[in-house]
Amino acid sequence: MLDSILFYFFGGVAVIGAALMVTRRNAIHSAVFLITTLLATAGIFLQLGAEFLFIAQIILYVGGIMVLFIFVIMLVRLDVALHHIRFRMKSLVVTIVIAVLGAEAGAIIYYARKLPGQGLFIQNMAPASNLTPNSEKLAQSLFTNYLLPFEIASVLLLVAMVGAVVMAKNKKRTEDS
Amino acid sequence: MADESKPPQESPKPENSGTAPAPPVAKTPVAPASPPTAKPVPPAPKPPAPVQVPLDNELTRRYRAKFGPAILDALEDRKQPYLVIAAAQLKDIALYSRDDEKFDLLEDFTAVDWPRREKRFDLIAILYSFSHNSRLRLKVGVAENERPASLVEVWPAANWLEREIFDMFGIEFSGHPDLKRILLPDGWQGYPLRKDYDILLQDSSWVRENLGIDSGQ
Amino acid sequence: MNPTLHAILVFLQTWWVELTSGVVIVAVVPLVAGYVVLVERKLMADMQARLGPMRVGPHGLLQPIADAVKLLIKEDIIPDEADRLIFWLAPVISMTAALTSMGAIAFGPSFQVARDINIGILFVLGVSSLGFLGIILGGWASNSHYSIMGALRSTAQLVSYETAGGLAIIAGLLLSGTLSISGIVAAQEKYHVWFIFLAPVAAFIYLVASIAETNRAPFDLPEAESELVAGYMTEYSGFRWALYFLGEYANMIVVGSIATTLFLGGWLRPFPNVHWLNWLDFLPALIIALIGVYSIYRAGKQPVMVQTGFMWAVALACFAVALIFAMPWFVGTLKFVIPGLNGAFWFLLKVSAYIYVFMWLRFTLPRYRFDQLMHLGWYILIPLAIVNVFAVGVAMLLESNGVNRWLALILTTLVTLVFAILLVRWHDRRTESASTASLAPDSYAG
Amino acid sequence: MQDDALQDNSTLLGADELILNMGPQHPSTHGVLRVKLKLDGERVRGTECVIGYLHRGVEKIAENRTYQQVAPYVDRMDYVAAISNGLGYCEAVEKLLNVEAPPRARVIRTILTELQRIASHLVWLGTHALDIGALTPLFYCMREREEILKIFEKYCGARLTTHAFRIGGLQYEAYDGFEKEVERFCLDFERRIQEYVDLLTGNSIWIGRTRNVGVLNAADCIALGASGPILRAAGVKWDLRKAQPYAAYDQYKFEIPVGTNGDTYDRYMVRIEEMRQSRLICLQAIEKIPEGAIMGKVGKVIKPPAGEVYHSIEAPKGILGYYIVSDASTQPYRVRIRPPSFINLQALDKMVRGHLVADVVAIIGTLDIVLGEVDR
Repeated sequence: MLDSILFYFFGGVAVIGAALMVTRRNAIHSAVFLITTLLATAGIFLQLGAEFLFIAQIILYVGGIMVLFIFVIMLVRLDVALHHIRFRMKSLVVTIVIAVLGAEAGAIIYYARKLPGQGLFIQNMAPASNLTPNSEKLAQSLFTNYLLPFEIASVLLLVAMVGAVVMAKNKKRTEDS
Repeated sequence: MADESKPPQESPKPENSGTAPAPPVAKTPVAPASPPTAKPVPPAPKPPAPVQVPLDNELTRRYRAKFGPAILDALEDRKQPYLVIAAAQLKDIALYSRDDEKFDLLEDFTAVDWPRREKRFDLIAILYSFSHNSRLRLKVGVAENERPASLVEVWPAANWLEREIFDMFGIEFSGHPDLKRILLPDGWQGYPLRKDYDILLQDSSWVRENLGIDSGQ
Repeated sequence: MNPTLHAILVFLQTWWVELTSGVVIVAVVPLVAGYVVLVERKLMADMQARLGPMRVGPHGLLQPIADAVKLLIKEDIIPDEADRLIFWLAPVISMTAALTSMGAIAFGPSFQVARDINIGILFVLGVSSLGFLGIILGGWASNSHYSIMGALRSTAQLVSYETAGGLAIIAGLLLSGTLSISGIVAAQEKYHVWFIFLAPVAAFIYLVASIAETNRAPFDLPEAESELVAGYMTEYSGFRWALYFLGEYANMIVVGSIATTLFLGGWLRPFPNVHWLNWLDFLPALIIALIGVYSIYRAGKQPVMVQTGFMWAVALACFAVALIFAMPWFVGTLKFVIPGLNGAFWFLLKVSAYIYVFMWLRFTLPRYRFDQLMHLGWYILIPLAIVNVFAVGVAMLLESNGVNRWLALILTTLVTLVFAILLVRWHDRRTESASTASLAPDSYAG
Repeated sequence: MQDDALQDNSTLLGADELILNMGPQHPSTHGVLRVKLKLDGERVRGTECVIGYLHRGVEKIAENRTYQQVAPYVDRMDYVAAISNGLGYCEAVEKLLNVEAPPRARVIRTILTELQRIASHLVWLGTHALDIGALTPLFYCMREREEILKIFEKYCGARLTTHAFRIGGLQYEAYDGFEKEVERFCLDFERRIQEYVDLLTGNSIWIGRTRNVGVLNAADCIALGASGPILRAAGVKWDLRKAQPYAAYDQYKFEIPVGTNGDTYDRYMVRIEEMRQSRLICLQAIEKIPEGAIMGKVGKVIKPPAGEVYHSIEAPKGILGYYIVSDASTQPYRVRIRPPSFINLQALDKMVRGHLVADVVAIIGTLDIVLGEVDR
């Protein structure tokens, strides 16, 4: 019962946060609501017993990426930048996207109803407390089954990092000269 | 004067520091000075003229040779030499003082207001030479609306000093990079160190507007 | 029975520990933080040849309460141009993060607030780092140049030093092999040694990084008083300001707890496995009793009656606490609380020592400049931390291949230290040449 | 200002310049100095000093007071070194009158002025260290300054704006035990200086914050008129106490400390060494204070013959000059004060360009300005 309450609470917060994030005009406000959404999602992870995922969500997304997001928003002065970018046809694009997403959501709910036991609201999921510590399991599968993708992803990130450094250095050099 | 090699300077104190009363030599220029001064009222018509003794030494001769008529006078007051020069030549003389006579430090640059004179203001530049350990004052008479040349290019130190002179006396320097009030607020009326600016007089409209009081006094 | 009531009762039955702990944290931590401030001021005063707060209560002992009251009743000012929502939200985020992260800290074998989740140390780290969101948002919302510069500085500082600190923690975690807090302490018990001796470089890096993460001097650039007035807190006053302050001091306790858990043996007493030192278990009771005796000694020297009385009260309180600590030794049925009480004592003692180092550094050192801070972080600490992680890994590999553990660790630590020295040398030369090179055109530019 | 900065640079990244208003209310502008900083990120691209918040018009007031009445006013300029101001003024008027203070008065003046120099440098050291983030030296410095102020208080009853000297000499005889107290302070002080030196000189953060920060070479110093420790730190071995001795400085042996780079660290070292030298001067002076009168031959009404005089002394902050014009009345016709802080502050712009915001604070500190003197 408590689980359900918490789930609906987190889910509701996540959805509301997401909606507010999209509708805010102020970029920082959007970021704050995105953080809310991410935190609520983390809460759902925790409830599912995925503690490592929960903390990864907090450290990486909320603690790391969002901090950088806000950092960039403050540096770039998005409010100034926004004056330069004219969104043409924005209402058309938005309508199409909303229509597609709505159709998708409707379809999911519809089929979930049709296939009992496999749909959205599975009542008989395993209680979280029965799961064994999953950070070890995560590590196991990452470093055995998924070693190649994992390494490819790391190399990709490394390349991105080196690229960023090189670009920053180049910019500085041109500035100096 | 006695010592030709060194330009005249403030006599180093040690010479006469041991004995309490000043030696008579020092007194002589002062003594005849007193009678003609005749106690003028504050805005003195002809104040300090007689106390100074004319100065003629190597240094002044060099200046005279170089600038001739621009050196209006060379005087000494209490063993401190000064040259009275023409405003038009101020910058040239300053450059010459800095480069050739090695008066490399502009110690101070200020003004004195003599409202009854034809050339109302005296600009006083106090120069110091590190190599000769001596001082020289340049005195320039400036009339009310005259615009003497700025010395900022000669001595960057003159920048704020000239701004202060402008602030306090209203003398504008031509060629100053950023001539505006420095100590007083930008919108201040009047120039406080002029003699006709009474100490009780103030820019009351500014005070009322910015401080919210009727009078600062 | 009413089902709703029943559900509530069941809920309370299952969660009462967590709920009480939560209440206790919210109620006690502010008080503790207040007294940490008082201790800091007193220590600072002592090091600076003065007395510190003396007016409120005997020897200023009630100063924190007076401060709290003052802050509470101060006018709450929100600048006109501020973003009200975020201005309101930011200090709350800062403090909530600090207090929440305390939830996973174990103050003793039986004093863990939340359940012993198996990623405990990550939880503490992750949640406490959220406090920076509060700083950044607060700086931005104030709409002041000083605030925003403080916020930008703090972000850059966090990103740099969290990396180094995280890598230092990884070295410790490699040794313990678990992320659970009690697991880490148990590992140190098993190793018969605190991890600070196994991974001294990691401990040092974490010390530096944790000072930077808590914005303490000499890394207090986000709130550098002489440059940025108060940095991100410039526009804050009254209770909102107090929340930031609370968050900062709670964070100090948090990082102190992490360091204690990971490197200083958590709640273990010194030499937990050496049996002839078992008398150390009496030490907590003894020390507290001695403080009581000292209070009685001082009571006679107080100038005012009230102060004498207060000193007596302190002495009696000390005796009472000492009695609580000593009681289980005499009452057999209470024996089970001994490890918990002593553990809490040792843990708090170590945390206090760690915080004392923070304060000591603050009173002694000048402040880094921003570029120097970044250089220290990126050019020295992070490379060193990476090398150190490798070194510890290699040491563990060697150990599992039969090399003596100490030999392996000493060897790898030496390698790390040599690397550190080379790194510092290289960096010094680099900055030397850079500063002379960059300065020349600049100083003649004007 | 803010809006201008925004509109001028609507570029997206980095390039926008920020105008940061430092002061007039700011913890480290040492009073009501306002510096407008043009920033690129944290780097300073230009400055503009706005001063005058403390302007009291000393020069104008002086024209309406008798010569004696002006003396207390000059104490209020550099209020952390009031005695030095008083010395300069009294000696200038004495020069104008052509009288000399008696030897005993001159020696006591020297002792008090040197103590004042130590006190002034102590205030500078404490606040400068505080600006750079070292909290503790301030309290050590204040502890020693307190001893000096106690001596002043015993001597003339005032601690800060002392009005210790009179035109022509002194009003007060040195109190009983004056020499002993000065000696005790001086003997103790060497050990105290060592405490600051231990905290700062070898500290790598301190060195990092001060080395190569705010470099001003000798040529720039002279061009900008910067004097005092700033000039000496740039390597110019010049001190008015040696170049044109006044008071009793010609009787004592002391060194002129000089730096090499003219950076903030050198200025720190120069001032520390100056404190040591001042201490030596005091020790030499109290050994033999000549007996005799303390007041020269100056009448009750001071009416100098018409004329003008310029006299400058080496105040703790640099050249402190008085240019006095007399019209033979009891009030000076014009008193011009050459304030060292005012002219040294002019060098700020040159010193901070290209540095970071944090360095601005260090450089303002190292200039050792007192706003009472900048604004007069």
